[in-house]
Amino acid sequence: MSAETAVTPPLARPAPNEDAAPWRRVPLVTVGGVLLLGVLVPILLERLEIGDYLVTLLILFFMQAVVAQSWNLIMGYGGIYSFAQVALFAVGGWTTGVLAHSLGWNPFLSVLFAPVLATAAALLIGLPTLRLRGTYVVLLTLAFHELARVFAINGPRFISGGGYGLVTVATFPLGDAVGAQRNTYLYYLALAVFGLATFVIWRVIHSPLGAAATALRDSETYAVSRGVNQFRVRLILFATSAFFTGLAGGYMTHYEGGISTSVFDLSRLIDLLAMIVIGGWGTFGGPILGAAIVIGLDQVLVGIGDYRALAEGLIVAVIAVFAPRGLWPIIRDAYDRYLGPEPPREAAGDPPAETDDRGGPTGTGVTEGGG
Amino acid sequence: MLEVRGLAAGYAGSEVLHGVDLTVGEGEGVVVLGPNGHGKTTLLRAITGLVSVRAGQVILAGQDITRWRPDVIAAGGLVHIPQGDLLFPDMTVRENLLMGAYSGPTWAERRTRLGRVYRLFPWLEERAGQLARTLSGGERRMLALGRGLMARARIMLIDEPSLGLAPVVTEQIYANIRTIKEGGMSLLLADENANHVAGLADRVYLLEAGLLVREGPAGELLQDEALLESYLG
Amino acid sequence: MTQPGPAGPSPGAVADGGPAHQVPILECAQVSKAYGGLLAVSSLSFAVLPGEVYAIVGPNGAGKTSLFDCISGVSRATGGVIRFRDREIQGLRAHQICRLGLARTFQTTVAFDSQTVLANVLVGSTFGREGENPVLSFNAAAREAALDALALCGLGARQAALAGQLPVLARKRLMLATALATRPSLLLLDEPVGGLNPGERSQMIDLIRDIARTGVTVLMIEHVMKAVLALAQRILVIHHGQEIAQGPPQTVLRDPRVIEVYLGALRPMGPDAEPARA
Amino acid sequence: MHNTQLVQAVWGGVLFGSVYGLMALGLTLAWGAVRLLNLAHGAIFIIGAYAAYWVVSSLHLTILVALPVGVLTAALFAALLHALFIRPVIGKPGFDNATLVATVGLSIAVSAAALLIFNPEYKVVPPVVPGASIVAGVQITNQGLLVIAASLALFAVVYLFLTYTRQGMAIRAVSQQREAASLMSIPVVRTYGVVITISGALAGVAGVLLSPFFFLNPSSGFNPMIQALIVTIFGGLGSVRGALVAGYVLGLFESFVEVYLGVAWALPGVFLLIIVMLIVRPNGLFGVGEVRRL
Repeated sequence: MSAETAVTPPLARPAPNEDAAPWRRVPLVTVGGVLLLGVLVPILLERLEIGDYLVTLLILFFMQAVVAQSWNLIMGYGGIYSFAQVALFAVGGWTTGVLAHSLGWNPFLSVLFAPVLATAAALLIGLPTLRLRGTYVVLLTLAFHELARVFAINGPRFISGGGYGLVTVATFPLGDAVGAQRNTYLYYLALAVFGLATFVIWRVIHSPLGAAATALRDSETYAVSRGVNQFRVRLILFATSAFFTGLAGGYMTHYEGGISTSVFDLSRLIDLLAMIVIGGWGTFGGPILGAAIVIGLDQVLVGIGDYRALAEGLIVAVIAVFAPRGLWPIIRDAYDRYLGPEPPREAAGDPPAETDDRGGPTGTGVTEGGG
Repeated sequence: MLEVRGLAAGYAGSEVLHGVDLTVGEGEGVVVLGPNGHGKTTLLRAITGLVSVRAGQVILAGQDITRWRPDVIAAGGLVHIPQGDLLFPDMTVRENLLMGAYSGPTWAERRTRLGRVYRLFPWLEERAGQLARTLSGGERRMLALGRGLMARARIMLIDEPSLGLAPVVTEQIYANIRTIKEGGMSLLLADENANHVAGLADRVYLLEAGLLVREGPAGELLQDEALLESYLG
Repeated sequence: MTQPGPAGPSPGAVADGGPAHQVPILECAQVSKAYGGLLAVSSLSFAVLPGEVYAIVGPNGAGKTSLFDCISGVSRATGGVIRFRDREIQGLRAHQICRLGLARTFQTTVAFDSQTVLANVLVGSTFGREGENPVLSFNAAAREAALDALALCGLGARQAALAGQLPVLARKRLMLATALATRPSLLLLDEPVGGLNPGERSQMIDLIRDIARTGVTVLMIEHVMKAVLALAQRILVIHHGQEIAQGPPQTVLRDPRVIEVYLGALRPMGPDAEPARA
Repeated sequence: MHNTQLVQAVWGGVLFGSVYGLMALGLTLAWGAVRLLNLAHGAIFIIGAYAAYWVVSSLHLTILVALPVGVLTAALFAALLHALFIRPVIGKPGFDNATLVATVGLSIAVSAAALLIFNPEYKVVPPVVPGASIVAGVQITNQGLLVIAASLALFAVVYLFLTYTRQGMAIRAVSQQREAASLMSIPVVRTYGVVITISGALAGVAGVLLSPFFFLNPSSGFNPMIQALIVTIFGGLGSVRGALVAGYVLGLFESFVEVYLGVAWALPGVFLLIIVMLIVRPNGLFGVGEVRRL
């Protein structure tokens, strides 16, 4: 029988200040408008002759944005420095690839298993790493990435397809639709995945789980002393992030009709990192904006071929040091100042002020040791 | 020796010192008294460049050192014994002392300077090989003082020597500071605790909410009980 | 050992020096903590009675914060038993101990700097209590507890401020508010008036008195005697992690050992700063 | 003749141990002294190797000239990395975040640049000391012996440097209490630069000496980076002694697994060893916590 010390202050209870609260109700109009726009876009684009090209670009944008958002959820918000995101994407891709290719399952069924296995893999990595400090998580997740890559290249034939990955995987059966028509259906499928992921991530960030994850990032010892179960919160966050990353992996395997071991190349890792860093580390809109910029940049820079990775690497380095908050906070603040409807304060994106610089990347904030 | 004119300084967003004027003469012992949290530590840290100076000037022996980096100021002979000692925890007592004599010319004569500090604090020599983190509160304070003496100091700034020490140990620390002063060293001491500085201070400043409100010879100010009571709470 | 009576604002316990028969809310028996050979806390034993304000006094480096770290689960005691409401907690993790109703503040004022004041307190009210903690929405009880704690600590009007940009006193109040939001029955305060000027100090003392009046038992570490004398019914003086004396402040401060080790030249019972001797 | 296997396992273990130690030394120094997790360490490794390759293949000079050039180029790049990307964030709260992401970005930029300049084919860097001899049926390469000697020598030099020299002690002082170090007239920013440049030079030495064992291509910096990270953390972040011991423990473990269980098990074996180690001693062999001093 826990002692019910009802704290009945003589003072009146103040009204909650909605702007300050971590929960956030998005006006239905905004959500409805965005969805409507998403649905209309392919119909509008059909008229343009490069419309089909733009639709494929948007599909790529949706999938990249899902993975970037998922990675930002654990690294930006949760302060978990994991480099396993690409490997989890691959786990999703290979799961549905193998099920569809080797066992002949219908892609619509097998794709559902992609996120499930990716989440299982995340729980497998998470168990040993999530009790550890930042630096070790970097190591273990990088090692998992390497292990997955080696397994994919010289694993059993039905996995490695002779070292180049699965090259002949069935695409989504969409009746006899072909060409632009088929692309539009694929677009709506991608929009659904992107919409689901964005909605869930928004809900998580603005929920107790999100507040607990950011609390752990700001000061692990302080958060744990306020009842936050560090292991449980981080595991749920890790699993959520892996779920959507795996789903995107599954979708892309069937969209491209295969998945190659080149998915493990470092350039994929830097693309994702660039999206988060350029967009806005630890903010909701950052990765989405970043995905749009990086994909747009890719199209523009395609002319310079190999210089793209060089340019991207340098841009990431420069922005990480000189504009750590990324572009999204700048746009959001401008949006608030001039247009105003959106509440002024979101969980500020800038890296947390560590009260004690001895802590690992997640910053333990409070000194241990003799008093 | 040290002159501070109209010094304003503070941390991101909040200004703590609003225009402070202060002087320390050659071989003089000056104490800045004031309640906790009113800017004593900020004043010392602004003088040695650890805190950015918003306005005003800091002049050491005629040279304007306001914008200099802390390590350049230290090399210029202004030694600061920080609040809470800030020793190098995983280095031995001897290594901590040697770091005091880091700057160029002093390093050459480090052995002789080490000998001098060992004579002043004999037990430091017994513990030379011990890691600093294993020392007790009083021992740490003496090591911090010793480390400051290793440098070629023209003036020593000491921040709250009695902080967190049992009063019995504090007596010893102030006795050591007295011997340093008798050696002709100019001193600027920041302290919350008035009753130990009697033998040390030639002049006393009272600092309240970032402003020096009273200045005068130590004898006169320290006797004024009502004054002390109101400031030191 | 029967479950102790409700630790609500039982008038009896608070007033006098703590009657003998009262069952303690917190009991430490031979608690020790060693950091690589250095014995920070050496077999301390004491008990805190429900509803009282109990202070642990001693100079810096006497092992006070290490003791708090062991009680609150931030670090593990290397010896001895800690019982909270008749249950051994020295093996539990920090979040489990908090959810049993034991909340603490820290010597270095800490906050979730990137979040607003309201979000800070909501973390405590949502996760700090026993029972299922919500994952997707902040339930009404959590919101109310948070707002009550903010009101008690005088932060009701600053809910939207970012914790990282608050001045020292407000950050200390926020840390206290997040602790109260977990509706603790025992509150551990680590140097609540440290780093405050006299004005702010008396504000904090009044705030702690209000909190104690709501029935929360307070265990406090402090070396500012003014605050200890103003608040504590009983005190424990420790030095180098060992107990020197324990009991009501008036008798303890006259104990010769305490004077010799801790107070030194200060007259016992004198106010904190003594007028200068010639 | 099972003792050939044993000799092979031991030789491989000692060689691998020295290789890992050499790679991890620079990384450990950077982490221990300035808490910089330099994920561009692998990139600096290949910069040293490519510079040496360029001297040998384009300037047709001997490897004895190429070695110092390689080391200097690597050190120069590290100094540049410090001046442009580390200095602006020293002492700032976002230091860990910014340096981690910046070094990842730079390592990608470097491998992309290498791809453009030296095209993707494998390059061969000649060994400093060619030739080998057979002992109990096992090939002992002279370059291998050189690597073992170089690794042990450099560990000794770095250890003595940190323990006894003025600059070495200053580095340790900065790593333990940055503010107090500046009060002792130690130029903190310059000390950061010295440490990062030394760590870059060490990566350069590793690059030039080890490239003959691995074929050099634009992305061949990634694996040594992972191994250096494993050794650094296994040895206790920032502990020079720990990195030396951890290098040999991991090297022998991997070599024995390879000889007796087969090559395929090498990497998974090491991976499992790390997980077990991280759970049993999360602070590494010599680490006393995330903040291990040198």
